[in-house]
This record gives sequence, C-alpha cells and structure tokens, in this order.
Amino acid sequence: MTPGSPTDERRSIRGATLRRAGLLVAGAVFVLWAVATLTFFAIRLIPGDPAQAILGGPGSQASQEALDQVRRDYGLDQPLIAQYFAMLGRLLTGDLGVSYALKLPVADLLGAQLGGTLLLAALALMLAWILALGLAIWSTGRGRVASALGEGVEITAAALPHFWLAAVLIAVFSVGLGWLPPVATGTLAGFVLPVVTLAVPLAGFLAQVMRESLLDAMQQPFVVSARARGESALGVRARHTIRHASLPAISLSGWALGWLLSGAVVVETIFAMPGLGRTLLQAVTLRDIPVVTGVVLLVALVYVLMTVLTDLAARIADPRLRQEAGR
Amino acid sequence: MNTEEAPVLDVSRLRVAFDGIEVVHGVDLTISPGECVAIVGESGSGKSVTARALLGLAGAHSQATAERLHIDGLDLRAAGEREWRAVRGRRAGLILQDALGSLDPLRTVGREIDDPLRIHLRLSAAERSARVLELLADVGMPDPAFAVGRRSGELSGGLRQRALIAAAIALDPPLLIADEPTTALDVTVQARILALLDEIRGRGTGVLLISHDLAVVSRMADRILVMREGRIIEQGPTRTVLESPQEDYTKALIAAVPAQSPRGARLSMTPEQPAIIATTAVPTPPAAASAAEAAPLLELAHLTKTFAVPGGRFTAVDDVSLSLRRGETLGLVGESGSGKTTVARLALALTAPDRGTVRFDGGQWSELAERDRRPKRHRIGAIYQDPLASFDPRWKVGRLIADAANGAATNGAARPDAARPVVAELLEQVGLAASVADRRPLTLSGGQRQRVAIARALAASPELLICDEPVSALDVTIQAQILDLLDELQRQRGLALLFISHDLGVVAHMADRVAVMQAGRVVESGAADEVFARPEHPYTARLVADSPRLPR
Amino acid sequence: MSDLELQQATAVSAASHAPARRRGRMPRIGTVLAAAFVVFLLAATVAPELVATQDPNEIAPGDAFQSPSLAHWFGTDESGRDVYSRVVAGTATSLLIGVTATAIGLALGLGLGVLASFGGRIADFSVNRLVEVLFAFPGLLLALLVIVVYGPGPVTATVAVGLSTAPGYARIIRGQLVAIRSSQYVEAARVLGRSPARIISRHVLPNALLPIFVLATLGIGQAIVWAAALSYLGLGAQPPAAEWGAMLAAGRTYLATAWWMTVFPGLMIVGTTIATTVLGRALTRRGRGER
Amino acid sequence: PEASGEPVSGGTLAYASGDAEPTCLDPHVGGNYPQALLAGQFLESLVSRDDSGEIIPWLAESWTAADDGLSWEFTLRDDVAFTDGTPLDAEAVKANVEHLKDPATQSSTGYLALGKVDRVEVVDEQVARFVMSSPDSALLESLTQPWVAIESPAGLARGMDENCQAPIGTGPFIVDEWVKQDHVSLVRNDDYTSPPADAAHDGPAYLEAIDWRFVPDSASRYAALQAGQVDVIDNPQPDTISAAKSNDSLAWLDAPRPGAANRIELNSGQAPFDDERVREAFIRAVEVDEGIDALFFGTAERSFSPLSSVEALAYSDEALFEPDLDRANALLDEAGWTERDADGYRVKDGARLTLRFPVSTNQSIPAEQSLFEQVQATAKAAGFDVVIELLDLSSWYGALAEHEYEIVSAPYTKVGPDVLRILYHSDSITPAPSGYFANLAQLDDPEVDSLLTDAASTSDADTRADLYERAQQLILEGYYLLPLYDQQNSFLLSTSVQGARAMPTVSTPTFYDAWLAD
Ligand SMILES: Nc1ncnc2c1ncn2[C@@H]1O[C@H](COP(=O)(O)OP(=O)(O)OP(=O)(O)O)[C@@H](O)[C@H]1O
Ligand SMILES: Nc1ncnc2c1ncn2[C@@H]1O[C@H](COP(=O)(O)OP(=O)(O)OP(=O)(O)O)[C@@H](O)[C@H]1O
Ligand SMILES: [Mg+2]
Ligand SMILES: [Mg+2]
Repeated sequence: MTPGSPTDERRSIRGATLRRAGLLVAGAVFVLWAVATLTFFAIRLIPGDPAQAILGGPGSQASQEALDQVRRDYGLDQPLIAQYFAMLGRLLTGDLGVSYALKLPVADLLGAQLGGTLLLAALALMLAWILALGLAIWSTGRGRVASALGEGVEITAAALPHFWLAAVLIAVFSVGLGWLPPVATGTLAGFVLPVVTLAVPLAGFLAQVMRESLLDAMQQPFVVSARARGESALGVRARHTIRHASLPAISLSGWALGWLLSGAVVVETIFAMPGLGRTLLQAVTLRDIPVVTGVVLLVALVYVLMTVLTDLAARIADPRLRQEAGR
Repeated sequence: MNTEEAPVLDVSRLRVAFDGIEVVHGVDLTISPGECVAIVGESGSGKSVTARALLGLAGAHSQATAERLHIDGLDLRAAGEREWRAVRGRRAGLILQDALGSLDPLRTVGREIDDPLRIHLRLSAAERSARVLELLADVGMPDPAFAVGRRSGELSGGLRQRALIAAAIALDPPLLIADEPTTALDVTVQARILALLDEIRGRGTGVLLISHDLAVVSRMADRILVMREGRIIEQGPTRTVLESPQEDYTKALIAAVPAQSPRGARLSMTPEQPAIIATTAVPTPPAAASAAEAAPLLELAHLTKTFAVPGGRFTAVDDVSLSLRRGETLGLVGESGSGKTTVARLALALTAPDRGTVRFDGGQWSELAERDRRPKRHRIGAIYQDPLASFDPRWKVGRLIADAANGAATNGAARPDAARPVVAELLEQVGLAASVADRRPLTLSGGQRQRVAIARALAASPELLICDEPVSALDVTIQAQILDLLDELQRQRGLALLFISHDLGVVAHMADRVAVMQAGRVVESGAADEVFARPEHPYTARLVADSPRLPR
Repeated sequence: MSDLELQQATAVSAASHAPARRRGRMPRIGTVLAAAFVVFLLAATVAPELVATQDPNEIAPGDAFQSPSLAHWFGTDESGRDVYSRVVAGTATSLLIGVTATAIGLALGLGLGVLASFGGRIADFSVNRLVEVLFAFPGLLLALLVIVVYGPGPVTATVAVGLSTAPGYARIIRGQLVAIRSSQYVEAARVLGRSPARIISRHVLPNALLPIFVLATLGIGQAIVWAAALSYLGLGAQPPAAEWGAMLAAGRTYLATAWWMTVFPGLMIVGTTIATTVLGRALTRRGRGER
Repeated sequence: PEASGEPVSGGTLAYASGDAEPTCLDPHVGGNYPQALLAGQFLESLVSRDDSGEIIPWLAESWTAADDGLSWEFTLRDDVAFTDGTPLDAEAVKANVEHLKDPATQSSTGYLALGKVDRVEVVDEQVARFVMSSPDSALLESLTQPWVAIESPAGLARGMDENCQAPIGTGPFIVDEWVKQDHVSLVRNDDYTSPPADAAHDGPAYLEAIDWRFVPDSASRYAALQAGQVDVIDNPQPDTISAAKSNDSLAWLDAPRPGAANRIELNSGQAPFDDERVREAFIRAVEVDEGIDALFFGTAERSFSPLSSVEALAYSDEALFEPDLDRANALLDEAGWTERDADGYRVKDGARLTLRFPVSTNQSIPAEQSLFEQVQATAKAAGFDVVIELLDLSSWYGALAEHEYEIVSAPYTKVGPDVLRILYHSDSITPAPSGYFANLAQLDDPEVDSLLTDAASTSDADTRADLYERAQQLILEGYYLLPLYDQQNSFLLSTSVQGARAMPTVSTPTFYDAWLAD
C-alpha cells in the first residue's frame, strides 16, 4: 500500500466503498434480471396450457371459447419474445401480473405473505445463530468428551428433516405438555415451534462451521496474549473468539436464508402459517405461473438484499475486509 | 544492577510437561528489579514454554510444577485461576513470541492496550483512554491518537510490537517477560525495540528476555542463561558467557553469528558431522576474482515493476539494474517492502517487468514466450523462506526430489523408482539420510525442510540459484548449517547465487557483492566488504549500525 | 547426540506439535465405528437380501403396526412390512439419491469452479455471476421448479437436489482452486518449467480433490434429507421403493401410533451423515499427514 | 353426535380444514369440495335432502314438475333476504342460473348439474320456472348441492374477483374476512330466517362466529384438536379416528360423501384392459379387505357397489369381487399372457403386463396410498406390474388427459345416482377442451348408455330405481372397477361442540344448530 497520510487513506477507502456499492447494485440488478429471464423461459417448458390453468386447472371442463378468450386477455397469443419484453416492462413498474388461480395481483398477494415468511426466517436465523454459538462455545476447548458430544449434536441436528422435527416438537410441546399451539395463529406463542423447527438443523450447520473457526481462533497467540493481561476465560470468549468464530457464519448467512426459505415451504405447511413457501407450493400444484415467477423473483430480491447485508455485516465484524477494499 | 533487592521473579526447579512428556526439566531463575536476564537457546529448547509457565499459561494439557514460584513476592505455586488473573498484566507483563498474531486482528490497538486497565483498575473510560494514549507515546508510537483506532492488520511489524509492549507495561508491572520480541523485524526496527526495552528496564522493571540469537541479547542482558533441551546448561554474566563459554553448545551459538565470520568460513560448529562436501568436492576459490572477466549469467537491466493500487499504481521495483556472474554470490538487502522479492520474481520470470529486461546466459529471458522459456527454466532454481509452502502437501520428500530431477531431463514422468538412487544422492549432498525420502515434509524440522528444498533445487542442475530469505525463519544454529551448505554447494557446483535477506550479517557473510534496496531502488552496490566497511548511502550506514553483533 | 539426530529429535517434536492442535477432536474409536457403519451400508447396498431378514415388499396387512420385536427388529409398517428389511432395502436407493445428487452438484460445481479459476477473467466473471443467480434460487425452490417442469419422481428429485447444491460447491471449489493455483508449490512447479496441463493434473486437482471429497461426505446426508423433504411434499420416490426419506415421510403420519416407522429410517439418515462426516474428517487428517 | 343439554348462544368455533384452500369462495366458479365445505356455512340452496334421501324444502318452500318433465316451478319463501339486504326472489334465482351457465363464470360442477336446464323464467316475484331442454330426474338432487347455491344478484354483479373474496348468500353465517393461506372469518347472520326443513331450531345460529383455518398437515390438525386449539377438524387420519374413539373429549362424525364410492377404475379403452378377462383377472388377484381393516382401523366399510352407501339406489354384488388367484391366473393364461419374466411379471409379445397407476397426492390420503401399495403387492402374485406414480394434482390430470394410465382412482361427489351417467356414459369419454373426461374406465357400452339416459329422464321412481340397478349390474359385471369403500368424509369434534351435523346433501358439516358447551 502506498504510504500516505491517514486522511488520504480514508478518502481512498471511501472512494472504494462507493465503487463497491455501485458494483453491488449493478450485480443485484443483473441477478434479478437473470432470474426473471431464466424463470420466464424455464416456465415455458412446463407441460400444459397456461390458459387451462387460468380456467381452474385441467380438472375443469372449460370450453374452447373460454380458452381463446383467456389467451387474448392474458396476451398468451403473442409471440414468446413479445411476451418476454412485456413481462420485463411490467416488472420495471413493479407489476408481477395477476395470479391465474386467485385472479388477484401477484404483488398484493405476495406482499401479504412476505412479511410472515421473512419474520419466520429472520427469527429462525437469529435463533440458529444463538444455538450454534452457544453449542460451539460450550463444547470447544473442554476436552474430548464435550467436543465429541458437541460434534455429534451438530451433525444430528443438521441431519434432522424439518417435517420430522416439527412432528416431534408438536407431539411433545403441544400435545404432551400443552405449552405451545401446534398451529401458528399469528400469536407470538404460535411462532415458537416453527422457528425452532427451522432453526435447529441450521444451527447444526452453523455450529460446525463456528467450531472450526473457534478452534482456530483459540489457537491464535492473541488469545494467550489476552490471558496474559489478566483476561478471564469468559472474557477471552466474549471479547475475542466469538467474533472470530462468527465471521464464516456471517458470510454463510446469505446462503442460510435461502436454506431457511426452502425449509419454510415445509414448515409453513405443517404449522399452517401463511407465507411464501406455502404459496409457492400451492402455486406449483395449480401451475399458477405468475405466482411461481413472483415468488422466485421475490426470493431472489430477498437473497440479493441479504447478500448486501451479510457483506455489510462481515465488513463491520471484520475490519480486515474494509481494508481490502482499499487494495 | 542490584541483586540485594527482593527479586521480582524467583523460581526454582520449574518443570513443565505436556501429556506427561516433560519438556522443561527443572529450571531455576531469579530476576531482580531493574535487571535484564536473557534466555538463549535453539528452537524447541523450551524457552517459550518456560516463559508462559511463569504466568500459568503453559497451555492445554500441560502440567507445570515448581519448588518455588514467586512473582513480586507472591507465592503462586497453588494459585487458582483468580489469583493468576490478578498477577497477569498487573505484576507481570508478557510479550508473546508471535508479534504478528498477538494482537486480535478484529480489535483496535487502543482496546487491546485498554484491556489490562479495564481488568485490573477502576478507572473511568476517559481516564483509561488518556492513559492508553500516554502509553502509546511512551513506547514511541508515532501519532498515538491515530494509532489507537488502528487494528493490527493496519500496522507494520514494528508498530505492532510497540503496541504489544504498551499493553504489557500498561500497569507498570515489576516484571516484563519478552519472548523473541524482535524476531521477524527489520534490523532498524529491531534496534529500536531493544532500545525501548532497555529504557523500561532502566525504570526498574525486571526483564526476562528470550531469544535464540546471542547477538541480539548481548546488548541488553545483565545475565545470560543458555537453555538446551529443557535445561539451563550454562549461565553467568553476559560478558563471562560470551568471552569464555564453557559448553560446546554455547560456543556453537556464538560462532553461528554470521556477521562475525568472514566469507567462506564455516559457521556451524559440528565437527562430528561429516563435512558434507569437503570430502567429495574440489574446493574452488571464491568465484568473484576468476569470473570477473566472464560474461554475466544473469542481467537485470532497468527493471521497473508497478502494481495497481486504488487511486493509481505503486512502483515496487524502480529502475533496478543488477548483474551476476557464474560462481558469484550477489546479496540483496533492504528493509521489508523494499522490493527484494519482486526482483527475485522478475528474475525468475514469474512476473513480467513493466520496463526493462532480464537476460539469462547471454540470451533473452524475460522477453521469451513462456513456451520457449519452459525448457530452460530448470537452469534457474529457487529457494524460499517458507520451504513447506513450496512443497505439494501430498508428496513425500522422495517424490518431490525425483519429480524435479526427472523433469530436468525429460519434462516428463520417469518411473519414480528409477530416481531413487538420484534422490538418495541429492539427500546425502544436503546432509540428510536417505530415509528422509519416505517422510512427509510436514514431519520435518525447519532446517531439514530447507535442506530438502535445496536438494530439490539442485535436482534440476541449475546454474543459478535464487534464494529469497532462505534462512530468516530458522534459528541461528540451523541457519549456520544452511549457510554453510549453500556455501559448499556453490563451490562444488560453481553455482551463481542471488541471495536475498534483510539480515545484513547473513548477507555480509555470504555475498561477494551486495546491492542495497530501499523503496524499490538500488541505493548502493559494490563489493560486500567495501559496502559494509564503508557504507556511502546514509540508508546503508543506518542498516550497518543497527545490525546486531557480539561485543568484541 | 549427532547433529542429524538432534535435528530429527526436534523434527519429531515439531511433528507432534502440529497434530496436537487437532488431536482429540473425535476419538479414533469414532472413526472405527463410522467405518463399520459404512461397511454395513455397503453390504446393504450390494447384497440387501443377505442383510435383510425378510422380503421388504411383502405385505401382511394383518401384521400392521407391530412394535419392534425379535421377529421384526424395527417393527412393521402400515402394510405389515418389516421395517428393518425395508430400511436395508432402502439403503441402495437412498445412497444412490444422496451420492448421485451430490455427484451431480459436485460435477457441476467442479466444472464451474475449474472454468472460473482457469478460464481467465471473463470466464471467472461470468461463472461468478451465474453462481450468484443460481444461489438466488434456494434449494427446494429450484427443486420445485425442476419438478414442475419434469414431473415428480426420484430421478427428478435427485437431479433437483443436485442442481440446487451446485452453486455452493462451485463457489467453494473455485476458492480452493484459486488458492492452490496461487500457492507456492504451484509456483515452484512453474519455476521447474512444468507445463500448465501438468501442473493442473499433478498438483491442482489432486490437492483440491481431498477437501472436495470431504465436502461430498457432508453433502450426501444433506441430499438424502432434502430428498426426504420432497417425499414429504409428495414429490419424491415412488412406492413401493423403500427409500429412507419416503419411509420417514410416510411414517410421520403414524408418529403417534408407530414411532418406529420414522425413528429407524431417521436414524439411518443421521447415522449415514455422521459416519460419512467422521470418515471425511479422518481422511482430511490423513491427507494433512496427521493420524 | 347426539346433542345434549341446553343450547347456549355465543362463542367462536375454530375449524381446521385439511382440504385445499379454495381459490375462490364462490362455489359457482369451478366447483370443488373445499368450496362446498365453506359455502355450506354462508350459502343456501333451493332444496335439501333429509337423512332418508327425501328432498325437503329450503329456500324453495314447494315445487312442481310438469308432466312432460320439461319445466319445473319453484315457489320461494317470501321472508328471506340476502345478507346485503337484497330480497330473495325469482329474479335472483334466474340471475344465479344465468351466472352458472355463463362461460365467463368458469363453472364446472354447477354447470354440469344444470346441464339440462335451458333457462329460468320469472313467473312472479316468488315463483321461478326452470325450463328444461330434456327431462332430468336428477334435477332436485342436483339443486340440493352447494355448487348451485343461490347468491345475491347484487353480489354477483360485483364481478368475479370481488365475489370470489366474499360471496353474499342467505346462510346463517357471513364471510367477514379471508386471509389467504390462513383463515376465513365467518360471523353470524343475525337476521337469519331460512334453515332447511330438517334443522333443529329457528332463528339465528347459536355460534357468534366461525374461525375457519386451513391446516394442510393432518398431524398438525389432530394435534391442534388435541391441544384444544381448534374445535373441529376434517380429514382426520384413520389412526387418529380410532384413537379419538377411545378419547372421551373427542367425538367422531362420520359422513360418507354421496355419489360414487371410492373405487379403482380399469381403463377399458386400451390394452390390456380392453380384454374383459384381464380386467377380471386383476380384480380377482387383488386383495384389499385386510388392508382396509388395518389401514383404516375399522373406520371404513368395504364397498361392492359403484355408488356410495349413502345412496338409496346403490347396488352391491360381493361375489364378483371374491379374490381368487387361481382364477386370475387362469384368465390371464387364457388371454394370452402366458409367459413370465425374470421378475415374475407376465409378458405377452415381449411386452410386460404393466399397469400404470397415477395417484394424486392431493386426493388420496396416506392410508389410501398405502392401500394402493398393497394392491400393487397382491397384483404382483398374478403377474401384474403395477407402477404407482405419485403426482401432484396438475400432473395427475395431465396423465389422465394423455390416457397414460391403466388404473386410476378418482373421487366424484354428486347427490343422487345420476353420478353414474357422468362416470360411465360413453359421452363422458369425449374430453372437454381441457382434456378432462369423467368416464375414466372408458366404459363404452350402448346398453349402459341407454339405461342411464332413460333413468335420467324418467319421472317414475320405481322405473328409475330399476334402470339404475340394471346399469350398475352391467358396470360391475363388466369388471370395469374395483369398489373400495365410501368416500371417506370424517370430522373429529371436541365434545364441547354440540349439535353439529353433516348435511345429508354432500355431507358438508353445518354449524347452524351447533353450540359450544363448556
Ligand atoms: N502445547 C504444547 N503441547 C505439546 N508440546 C509442546 C507444546 N508447546 C510446546 N511444546 C513442546 O515443548 C518444547 C519446547 O517448546 P518451546 O516453544 O518452549 O521452544 P522455544 O525454545 O520457545 O523454541 P522457539 O525458539 O522455536 O520459539 C518443544 O519440543 C515443543 O514441541
Ligand atoms: N502482487 C502485488 N500487488 C500489489 N502490491 C504488491 C504485490 N507484490 C508486492 N507488492 C508490493 O510491492 C512492495 C515490495 O514487495 P516485496 O515483496 O518485493 O518486498 P520485500 O523487499 O521482499 O519485502 P519483505 O522483506 O517483507 O519480504 C511491497 O510494498 C508490496 O506490498
Ligand atoms: Mg519460543
Ligand atoms: Mg520478500
């Protein structure tokens, strides 16, 4: 790095940050466009007639006139490429089209579902983080038994299918103990089991990653240094190693969110919660293409935002990254 | 020095074991206020373990026992975690060996220095931050107000070491333990850190200074303890130990300091070891004279290399011209970041110069297409500071060497078995047993690894060997052996050496000619003895002055 | 002590120093148990009829919902089939799903990773963008899309799960390859005049493969779990195929009546994941030259 | 369940439905069972049916048919208004029938039910005349169904999008709010005046509101009931029914659906089932009795009729379905399926005796899917290779439209034996433009056709019964289907719910008479 006065350095870092932000936005737009395009053309591969899906699915006995009418109404008689640009045009104005099945604007429909799913995912992510950190911290650096136990718990947790875990949790906490409702009715208590169901397998994953970096961090000389200044074992963890252990898990959080949204399909079904996952499943079953596209785009948007957020969080947690921006 | 005062450190029969295997076998040690005691000894002799055990930090799976363990008058033999914590940082400060890793890279220096204040004192945040600034100023940190907000990654090695010292002396503890506080630092920085420690000692702090390098400690220490294999084998006042060492080992340590010995003299004192080459080689006289007329083997002409950095380009190598003849050693010295490695990479054609050319053996080199250069590459070998990183981690020593040997001839795969005798011979040349061929480099010591690296470089029968800091990671006795080995090999094979080091002593010992680099430029060059005896450039003069040497 | 001996002595202590950091993580008995479990799995895959006690598809409605006993070690299911025998019979299918899905993901990931790390800047840029786009389709969502297009079934489920893991693998593999490519040992090979093809085949790929293999051991269990989720949604393996995920999903209906119907297939999934992970770690240790 | 004690007014009943969430609450649009379940709470039909199958008054207090069967006059009650204040009159009935017959409404079930109604004429304010294109003996039965329930014309005029969200009817409850994928809130209609003739009380409902939740997972549903979070659930798993039977705080309401029984249909339109011997062989080879017992825990009765046991005209013939492996083998040998391959499956001319069996995971509960696996296992003994394909609804319809099936099980709910015409008349082989056709057995027998046509247009009850019996005989004896059991339709109720019952029409639950005891 060129030697320079501190202010120079700061200025160049700020410039780099701006450039980075520009790149991030451009990247986000690209991802969204690519997702929209991919989905649009992939969906054309779906067997079956969209007009059919609009008229109540293949089980209905729609007449030829009705089918023709619908094709005209929805522009399905246009050439593919015209439909594609029409879709892009609509997307630019935030219009996701109209649900085939529910005949409601997809944006409204998903807007109502998004909040719940995001809340569920966010809470699950937080809980997973807490569980993972707790487990990793508890089980590292205390000898073989604790560490083997910790690893066992992690792997097992990561291998628990959501639908099974949910059933067990319901059996124990709703039916057995009667503490928590098995069906999420929008109350806080209703959120507990779904969040736990989603969080536990993820926590198993994160804990595996955290344990690795925690072990690494605990071997670093700065840990002994800190103790040589009189820091307690707990202080070392709180002030030093936890942060190091969190770094890889932070950068995994974007991926984790995608993972949680996948899990939400199952969890929302089991706990009868309204949300994107369940909407998607229903839309898939009904071949409700605008809704499927909408969910895919929305999830992509959330993912892109999450990437930006994790990037930011990683930068806050790890100043070394901030410096690299200046490299 | 006043030994009558109550000692700040008093241990006897300190033993430390890991998983039941004892590595420190009963060390006795006392330090009085204001006294500096040095422990020297080769790598693995137990210096660091001893230092850490003094603060109850020997590590996981360790058992430390002592007949007496008093710090600042406090008996710590039966201390629990709470008692230890009260001692650490307050009555004794510890500067760990690994300066680069001893600061948490995620926290600011200010907070690291603040830690002992926060832990041991009840001061307001404002008082503490004022004290931190004071401490940074005390240790000679330029611009303390800026430094508090930095993290270790943003500071140079010397500044990091200062920050560490500041943290260790934050509470002005009566005892300061400094484990290799200057290894990995430039000579000029090293000199400043030693001066700083000396100043702290001058304030009445007892200092335990640990190093593998006698020359480094000889300046400061009142007494020296020589440690080997977990035992103190010799001790006494600094002067006595240096002037009339009793033990062979101590003598070896003294002899191994390269700056002391002239070019061509052996550094390693291991008479029982068969002189590796002496028996087989016809000694050739130092090359410089005879080769003076010959055409240069390697010619660097007006090399410039820049790297893209935010907001422009950074010039790492700036109009550098050097030449090297067969059988000659050219030393390249300069502080960290001066561009030495970049020059080496340009010479190896691992990176292309922005301007200027490299010629090899009278022909094009840097301008050749990689395809045309490839068949000639084996003529230039390379040895790095970290040999382990240059070995494919999956390969055993035998395969590493055989691969290099085969490739030289065919650039293809000959059967590895066929190469066995070749491998054995090469290993023998670098003083390793043939059985080493079946080991993984990871299981070898640093010195052995460097020998393997040399053997591999030799396998391709190079005419030029580029050595980038080949001994900086080794302790003095091993360093001595490697330097001797390189010297012998050069004589035997007529190798040309481009020898890069930041250690003036090493270069002075090895090189026929030297070039001194500063900020990408060669500021001075010439015959080695000339340059070191009568440096012309002020930068060279400072380097020479700061270079540690034994008092004579 | 001769100098050489001394060096070897220090070498030994240096060597014992390094593994000391990792040693004691997982007791070696764990590795043995894991290996034994994997041997059992392999036996169940290759010769299920030898390992099973009964015909996995033989129904006996009269014997439905029997709890574990000497005759039926893992009890019977809703059609009176022997759960143990079905678990054994399902090994091949489940492992096939797990291994194939992981292989698909890895192969794609490897292809993309190699392209990104060796194909020059443009390829690197394009692959990174592609991976990002793929990442924006979370696993199950991608799987659902694939299923919508190609219809449900074990093959689609496997392909879907494989596809959805590919971007993750691609990213990790790319990082791995880039690190190796810029490593000093690759540079050392260049200095020796080795051709790029030889460097890739001798150094880069072999060194990248071990960590990738370890990654795969983790992936297999996960793939089985995701395939199970698809089974739960009614989009996975088709009956009467005894597949663990499908059994788990089917048994879940009877959790209150017959816990053994889900617990045993579930244990197999967890066991497989643990065993492959433990073996994968043991392998890494060996690769690193540790014990 | 028997009501006990004095009804109390008030309270909210929580209902958890496992049926798919409707995409439109107006049962005119499309027309499926989930819509009927909900519509039954807030919409009412012209007539209803009592437990004995007798048609009884509801919104229409009386009716007469012309002798030629080509017109019907319905006299409406004069004291009924829709919940938006619009009075119930002949105009409203006319508007509803027109709505149902308008292609833009996309009605399927209701449209078919009114297939022979040409138009409705307003005779006077309270009298509506249905003009028929041909006589329809099933008209009254058809009109009992929720899919042809009468909605406020003003509501219909709002357009489909709005009407789908909250249709306006005359029922005891009103749609208050529909939160997609979560619940529908129903509140009491305090001005309610029009209970069907067999209701237990008059005036508004006892319950203040119904909280109608969609809980797709059956285990969660049962858990919610056990935990007291909901009061009623539908579609319970058979094992939970059996558990509930021994649980004092839960009650079981068993209400098989009318129309067809659950059955496996054999596609006689293509090989190998175009050969009656192969059909019989399959039916003789398969054993289901034990499986039904085990899987349904004694809650389902084996059926030997194409019609639901609810239907008075159902005809059974147990002897036809006696399993007989030897006979099955003999029949197959006779039909030329003499060889067997390495896996034990029969082959003829190099082709395996494969039966593709698409199963809809949305329509077949797990117990039924398990039963199909048992069918698969037992059929194997005779050399049939049954290939079960679990499909989502759209793919399943797709497979049927492409005729990619040899056996299939599809429920069909309709009030009255006229369902036979929809399922087995050769006209039903011709697909709608959507590709869907109801005659999945592809039964094409002129004799059956004429029996069913005659039965549908005769006005004499005995003749009708006789015609339907002969038609059923032909259908069963031709081995076109394997009847399994009635269309399972169960509800589990917490015992605090009193007075709830299933409508004898399409067996949807009604909570008009229900109250919550403490
Ligand atoms: N945590 C540990 N577990 C096991 N053995 C250890 C541990 N720490 C140190 N040792 C061993 O103790 C011996 C002494 O090590 P120590 O670090 O004290 O050497 P040193 O003299 O400081 O060497 P150097 O000059 O390389 O720093 C070595 O053999 C080392 O392998
Ligand atoms: N690839 C690169 N990109 C950007 N800057 C680089 C690169 N390689 C080297 N530099 C910069 O060039 C300068 C010279 O580096 P070089 O490694 O040659 O120094 P050196 O003299 O070998 O130092 P040291 O003694 O620390 O090894 C340094 O400031 C370094 O940061
Ligand atoms: Mg040390
Ligand atoms: Mg360098």
